Amino acid sequence: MTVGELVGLGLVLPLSGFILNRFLGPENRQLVRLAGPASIALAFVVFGAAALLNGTAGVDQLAYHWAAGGAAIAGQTGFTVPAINVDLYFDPLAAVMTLVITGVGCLIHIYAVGYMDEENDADYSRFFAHMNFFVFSMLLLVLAHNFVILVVGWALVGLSSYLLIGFYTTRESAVAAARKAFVMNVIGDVGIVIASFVALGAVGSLNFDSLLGRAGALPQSTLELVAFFLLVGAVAKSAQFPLHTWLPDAMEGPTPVSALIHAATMVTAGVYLIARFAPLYAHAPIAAGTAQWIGLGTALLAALAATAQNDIKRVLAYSTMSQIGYMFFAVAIGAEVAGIFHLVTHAFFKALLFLAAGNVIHALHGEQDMRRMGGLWRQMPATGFIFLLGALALAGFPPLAGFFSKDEIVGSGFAMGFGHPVGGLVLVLIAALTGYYMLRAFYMTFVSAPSEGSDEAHEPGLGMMVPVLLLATLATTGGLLQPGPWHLLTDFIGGVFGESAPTFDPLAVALTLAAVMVGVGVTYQRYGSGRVEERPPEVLARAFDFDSLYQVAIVGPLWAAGRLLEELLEVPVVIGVASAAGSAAGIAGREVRRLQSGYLRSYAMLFAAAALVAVVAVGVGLR
Amino acid sequence: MSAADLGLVALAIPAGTVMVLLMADAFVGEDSKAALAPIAGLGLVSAIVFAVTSAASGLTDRGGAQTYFNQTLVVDGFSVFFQLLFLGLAVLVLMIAPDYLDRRGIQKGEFYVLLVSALVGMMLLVAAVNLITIFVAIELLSISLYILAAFLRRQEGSQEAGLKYLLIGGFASGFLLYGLALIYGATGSTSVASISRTLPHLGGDNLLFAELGVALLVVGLAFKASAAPFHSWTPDVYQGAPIPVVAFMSVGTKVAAIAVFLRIVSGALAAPAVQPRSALLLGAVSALSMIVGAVGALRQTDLKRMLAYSSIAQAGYLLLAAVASGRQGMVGGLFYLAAYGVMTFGAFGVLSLLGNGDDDGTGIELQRGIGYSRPLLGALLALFMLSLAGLPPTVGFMGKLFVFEAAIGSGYVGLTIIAIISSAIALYYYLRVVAVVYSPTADSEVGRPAPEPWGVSAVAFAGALTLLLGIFPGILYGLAQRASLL
Amino acid sequence: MTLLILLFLPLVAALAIPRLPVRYLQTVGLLATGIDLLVSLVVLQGAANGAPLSLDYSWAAGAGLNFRLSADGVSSALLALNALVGLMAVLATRVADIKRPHLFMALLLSTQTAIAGALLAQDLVLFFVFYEAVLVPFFILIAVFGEGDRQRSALKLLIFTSAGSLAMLLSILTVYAAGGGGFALGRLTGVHLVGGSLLFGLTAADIAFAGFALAFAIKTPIFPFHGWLADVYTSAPTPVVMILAGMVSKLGPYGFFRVALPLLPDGARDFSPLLMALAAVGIVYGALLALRQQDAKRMVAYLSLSHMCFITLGILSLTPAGISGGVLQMLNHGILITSLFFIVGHFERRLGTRDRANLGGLSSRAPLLTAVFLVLALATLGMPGLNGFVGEYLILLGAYARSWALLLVAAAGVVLAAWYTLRLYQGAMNGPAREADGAAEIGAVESGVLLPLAVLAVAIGVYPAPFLALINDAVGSLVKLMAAG
Amino acid sequence: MLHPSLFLLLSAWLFVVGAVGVLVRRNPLVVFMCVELMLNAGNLALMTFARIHRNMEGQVFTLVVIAVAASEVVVGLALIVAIYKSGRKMDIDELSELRG
Amino acid sequence: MLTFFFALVFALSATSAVGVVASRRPLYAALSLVVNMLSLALLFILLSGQFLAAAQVIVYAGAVMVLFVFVIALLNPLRDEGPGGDPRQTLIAVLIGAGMVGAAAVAFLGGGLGSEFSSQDSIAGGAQLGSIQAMGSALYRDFALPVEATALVLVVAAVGAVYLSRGK
Repeated sequence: MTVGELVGLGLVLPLSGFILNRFLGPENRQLVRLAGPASIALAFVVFGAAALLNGTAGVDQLAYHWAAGGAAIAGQTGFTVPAINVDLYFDPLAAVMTLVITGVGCLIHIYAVGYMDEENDADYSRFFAHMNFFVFSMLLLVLAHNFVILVVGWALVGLSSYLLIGFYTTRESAVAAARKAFVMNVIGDVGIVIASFVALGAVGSLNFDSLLGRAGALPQSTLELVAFFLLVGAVAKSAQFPLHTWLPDAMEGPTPVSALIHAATMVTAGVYLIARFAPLYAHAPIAAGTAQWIGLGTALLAALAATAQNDIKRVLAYSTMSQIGYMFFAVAIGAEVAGIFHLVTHAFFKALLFLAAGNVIHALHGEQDMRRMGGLWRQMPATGFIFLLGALALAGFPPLAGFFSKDEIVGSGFAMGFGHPVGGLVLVLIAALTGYYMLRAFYMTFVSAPSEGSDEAHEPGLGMMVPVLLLATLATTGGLLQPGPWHLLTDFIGGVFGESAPTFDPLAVALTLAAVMVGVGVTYQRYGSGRVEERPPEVLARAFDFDSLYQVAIVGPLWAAGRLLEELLEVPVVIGVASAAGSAAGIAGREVRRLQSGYLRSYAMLFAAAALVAVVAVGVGLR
Repeated sequence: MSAADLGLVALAIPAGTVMVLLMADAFVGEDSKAALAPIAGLGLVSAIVFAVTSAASGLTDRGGAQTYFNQTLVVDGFSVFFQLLFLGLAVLVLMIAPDYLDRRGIQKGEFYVLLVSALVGMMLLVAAVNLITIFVAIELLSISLYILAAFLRRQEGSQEAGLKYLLIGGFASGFLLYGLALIYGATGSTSVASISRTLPHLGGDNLLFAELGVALLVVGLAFKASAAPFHSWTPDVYQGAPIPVVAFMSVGTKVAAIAVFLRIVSGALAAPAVQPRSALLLGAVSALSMIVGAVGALRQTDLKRMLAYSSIAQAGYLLLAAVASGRQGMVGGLFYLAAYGVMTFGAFGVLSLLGNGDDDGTGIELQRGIGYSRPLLGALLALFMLSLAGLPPTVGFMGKLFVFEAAIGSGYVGLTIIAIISSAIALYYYLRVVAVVYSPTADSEVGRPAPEPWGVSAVAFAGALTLLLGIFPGILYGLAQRASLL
Repeated sequence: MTLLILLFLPLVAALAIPRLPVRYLQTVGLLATGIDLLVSLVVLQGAANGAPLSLDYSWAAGAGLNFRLSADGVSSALLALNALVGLMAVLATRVADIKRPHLFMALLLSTQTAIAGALLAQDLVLFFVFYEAVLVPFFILIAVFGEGDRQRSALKLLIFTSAGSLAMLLSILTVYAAGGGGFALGRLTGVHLVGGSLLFGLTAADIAFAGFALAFAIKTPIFPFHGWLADVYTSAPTPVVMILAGMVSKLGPYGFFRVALPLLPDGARDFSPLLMALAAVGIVYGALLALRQQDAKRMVAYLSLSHMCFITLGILSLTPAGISGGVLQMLNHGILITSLFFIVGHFERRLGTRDRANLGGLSSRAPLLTAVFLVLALATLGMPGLNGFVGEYLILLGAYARSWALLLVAAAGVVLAAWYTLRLYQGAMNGPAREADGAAEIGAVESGVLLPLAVLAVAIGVYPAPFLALINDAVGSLVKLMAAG
Repeated sequence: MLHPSLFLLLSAWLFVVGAVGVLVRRNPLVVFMCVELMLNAGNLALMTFARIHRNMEGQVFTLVVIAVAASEVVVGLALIVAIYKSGRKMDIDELSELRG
Repeated sequence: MLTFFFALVFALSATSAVGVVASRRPLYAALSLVVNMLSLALLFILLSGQFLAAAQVIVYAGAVMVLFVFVIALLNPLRDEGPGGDPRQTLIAVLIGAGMVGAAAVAFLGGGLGSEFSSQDSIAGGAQLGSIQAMGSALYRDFALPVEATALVLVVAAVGAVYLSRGK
């Protein structure tokens, strides 16, 4: 099999898993248990093989022609129907992404087999079907080689996300959260669609290569526009400011969903996108600068918000936003490898954290509020340890994975980018906050005084622990990809971006490490002693209250506009015009009837008057 | 016999039929006056045979025409077209009338005599090419119709209709006569041909007389065509008169009057100095009719009255063809006249058949659900309404199309716009009837008399024509082309 | 001959229906529309092979009328859709629930002939005849079988659309007068109207175009000519509204495509900005009103308004991409709106309500309906990978080619579409169960309606190439003509 | 003194007086007489024009009109009698059942 | 003498017409009409219409007016029916009448009185206008058709009158 065919197979496997689970699953739970994870595992193997076979080359595999394209017509203006192919592109960047998606995805699927076991058959199969469908969509996204397929993948992951956030269909909050996520993601989809138009207008093709290949030769404004609208897509998908408010709500979904979609993979698609279009952003300083500031700002904002959350999954959600901010910053300033590196390690430890949190939630029958946890270390030592491991990895403790990837970004922040070294310093500050809120979560959950009801909590079964342990291993050792002395990742994907070995910045390492220690220290000082009755600032707890802002500034006015339009325009004018015309005609009709009085004399009068007018008009008036 | 002679025979037979009927009336017993209908019908059918033969044997728009009686009468394609139309109409009315008369207790021989003599008046009018003939023909058909309108002589409504019609008709005759006198005064002749020759050379007072004469002629004819603002009698008379009479007069009088417009006003009298004025007058009358008719029909609750207003609007459309002039206007006008005849007869014919006992029962609400209780008549009524509304695939649509086409072609865009607005308003009241006809009711199965085979076949025939000529307008259009004077 | 069968088969069936026992009504209706669908596929085949079927009889020779039919790619695609929608409408008819089923079925079938005729006509008068003829059966269907203030609704439909079509008649006659003989579309294409700057700087071509545009704008409808829409759609019985929204509304954009643009390219160019702007406003307007509606049927009605504005935006962009997208979206919208109205009707029939306040939480009780509804809802909101996206993408591309502002407004409409469509879907299927009770799951008949439509929605979305290829020639020749004129 | 204009003016006067009579009188008999007056006005005009043009057409026309007018009167009077016999008042304003 | 006679007849005609309209009693109106018709017959003679004058007297003043008077007598001879009702109606009617008279005056006197009738009154064929020969050939040769049609009108009127006034 060629690489292309392997890639195609890898893409189809999750799709077939979806079909199996959707159509045969409801009657056959055993099949779901098997097919759900297995389709992803097989895909992982296939992509592994493809990556090995492919090396650092780029392969395009055509599946079929989606649209043939209209013939060019002489003398016309505007666009013909563009030729669009369904083709897959596999290069080292795609390889890394597919392996992360299928690898981490496979582990989370396995975990979910146990985690979701309490659901009834129909819901169980639905869950795995949609999870498989998500993997398919995400793979399509990263394998896309033209804008349309990218949009398809982009939107389908949004759809999967919607379906899984709203998995508990009878829960009002879940349904609303799903809708919110979907609508905000559609904004992103539209952004990419518009970007594709600008690109098509500039280069006459929707293929990435034809745009990126000529990136240097195109007008600046075109490049900025494409980059800007792509950024809209990226921001929406990756929950960056200002389209970030859906992510915390998205935690309404089952925890494996949060782990896979809203931590490890989908939300990092924005990072992937900017990396994929690196040559474009290299020539679009305004868009790149915007991305950079958005990343930085979101990282800070989310980190601050994370310090004040009491819901364990929300802490992790804000943390995800924050870390993706890091990645945004990295890819926006041209440190693509560092960004992707952090994407990979983040996938490991954030998935780990979510699964660990999932263990806790599972054990407490759905309780997510950390204030009602505490002291779980006794009942769940393994989970506690793993959570701590993940927290430290996230915080950037050496030698865990996060240490290496984060340092590379901070180092790049000092070295490159817009407004350096300010960016680097802010990132260091955020690292301190990260250390603080992660340890705080750990303390509140596992260490502080136990609350009632936590006694029955227990470790989950082996089926759920094995994938967690595997992820823990990855989170611990993930840094070995690129610890400095050697740099496997750069060797593999650096060619895509034309990057050579990363620079090692001791100052960045030292500063970050110090900052993390400060953060951890503060936590220990505040929470080490046991339960703390804290009142975090309201503004942070509500993450600067963007929800209310949007409600007031956007949703409210839209509803008001709708109401105004209906009451002032639609009903009285647009619909009313018929009634008005009708009643005008009716009045006229009544007048005519009134004239028709039945009195002969008035008929004759009308007759005579009209005849007189006729005679005068003809005989005199026209002379 | 030449083709024109055959046409003359077709004209003479109805006149003879009047005499035959008069005599037959004396010999037929009171209880069997209905037997006069087939007698009259036989005569008229034989006249139809002659007229058809005449039309088929070479009487066309371009040739075969012949004048008779010292140029007071002409038989040409135009007149034979209308003879056929009137004869056909009269036969159909004879098919629906006897049962109606029986129901209303007025089965009298005079009805048939007067019907046929009115027919003679109409046939004479379309063939008349002399002012005296025109006047006599108009009076012949009018006086017959005055009596027919009051034929339900014990009914107050019918009496009122007859007297109103008579008084205002006489009033109008005064105007008409004065107009004719002025035209005669201006040109010194009552022969249309000679007037037509003289008219272009007139000047001074004589031209003024001619113009005023034409204006008064238009007024008088507009009255007969029930065009606004000379329309006031129409709703009252239509409402009060017996339905078969209305079926006959609403078609016959209007068609004959419009024929005179086409032949005389827009034809022979269209001298360069006069034509713009008469066209302006006709245009104004046409526009007013279209508006008044459409608007007036909006709030009617009685179908006969509604149809009366609708016929006012139809007069407007027909006059539009006369205004448009030119061959296209002529052909379009002829087409629409025939279409109007078929669908209007049909509508009134259905009403005549739907009536019961001593009341015509023509309230719109009374027709609720007849689409189910009397499926054929209900469907036909709906069909005629659609046709009058000018919706495809009926002959009414095609007629409007050709008339509007001619009007636009002659540059009368404003009038066409008014016509179109009027048509839009008209849709409302016509389709309202359709909806009523097909509204399900709880007890729509009871209380209806048995259908009358002759009457039903008459309206069914009209219905078939309405559809057939709507789907294949080429047949009628060809006839209209052959009948065109231009 | 094939075309004649396609055209008149439903009418013949309709005429035969009054004589049938009630129990055969639906069978006959299904047979007629089913065979019609098969025939339409034959016609489609011809167009796809580049050999469109056509015929030409003299109709009224002296009057310049010809009975001229032809089915190119666009026509035949819409014809197939018409037959499909007709079939589904017949399938959706509950004969037992209707007071006068004969009349209902006969009228329903006769609409098929009228719509097909308008799609096939190559002669202006013939087009107008069929276009107008559509109105009559719908008027009766709504006035007699509708709900609520049905007579009023029927009259509204009548007043609005007839106002438009009479304006069109005026334009037809004007074009005819300028064309000098005959009503054939091909002959009058690009006819030159004398008269520059008649009124407010409008040329004769502009005014003639305005007549057509008014008719089609009302039929479609686009903002602000949609005054009839909500009441009429709400009053119409389910099978009727399926055809009305699914097919009849297509005659508006089709009219632009087939009649207004080719006949009066200059007028089209002059009016394109205005009409595009109205369409763009209408997209957002319809969306904002759809969001507010409590009655699910009304919501779908405004949803339809928004979508029809999309189609108009595409076609009036006068760019190949926009026109292709608009035409393709006609098919898509036909498929989707038919099924959405059917679903709403299904709620009403089974649960006795379509008030969104009483709907909710049906997904657990009706998994199959949930799945199908989801696919259809997603296609409606333009989910990439489903059919709605393909059309929308091309339409937006067409808008982009003309103006950034239009693009951005329309794009806002896309976002709002996601919002209101999900409100509709989630409101019924998700959330806590409401009091509305009843077996909500779809049975064999409902599946028979919804599944084929959903499958089509997926098929066009996944593999649009053949559909685009089908309409490509027709769009190409129109664009060529516009470019030349 | 025998100016045609004077004859024509008289005929116009008669016509107008008759017309005004129709507009103001309520007794159908009188209205009838007014109509006769209008027809007579027409006749006078016809006779005048016949004299001007010196041909018989106007005179024949006049004769025809006299006959026709007589017919109209006969019918009208018969109708009035019929109405009277059904017991209604002799006032045309009473004849306004049909209206609208 | 002729002029005086003419002026007298003229005045009689004009005033008797007004008498028809203004008489409060139908009978007076009828009598005014008789006077009017007789005066018209005299004018017809001045216009070389001897035959028509006779017809006028016999048909109109004789038959028709007798009929009128008979019906008036039959109905309600003393009933007072002045021009009444709405004075606005009368006013408008008079205004319309004034307009018509104005129009007629402009039309007929616009160019002054003009010339008198030519003294010649022989018609094209040589016969004298209104002579019995001229009348005969006109009625029975040139205009046979309208005259025959008039006969039909009379028949119709007879039939109709009988029908309408018949007892049962």
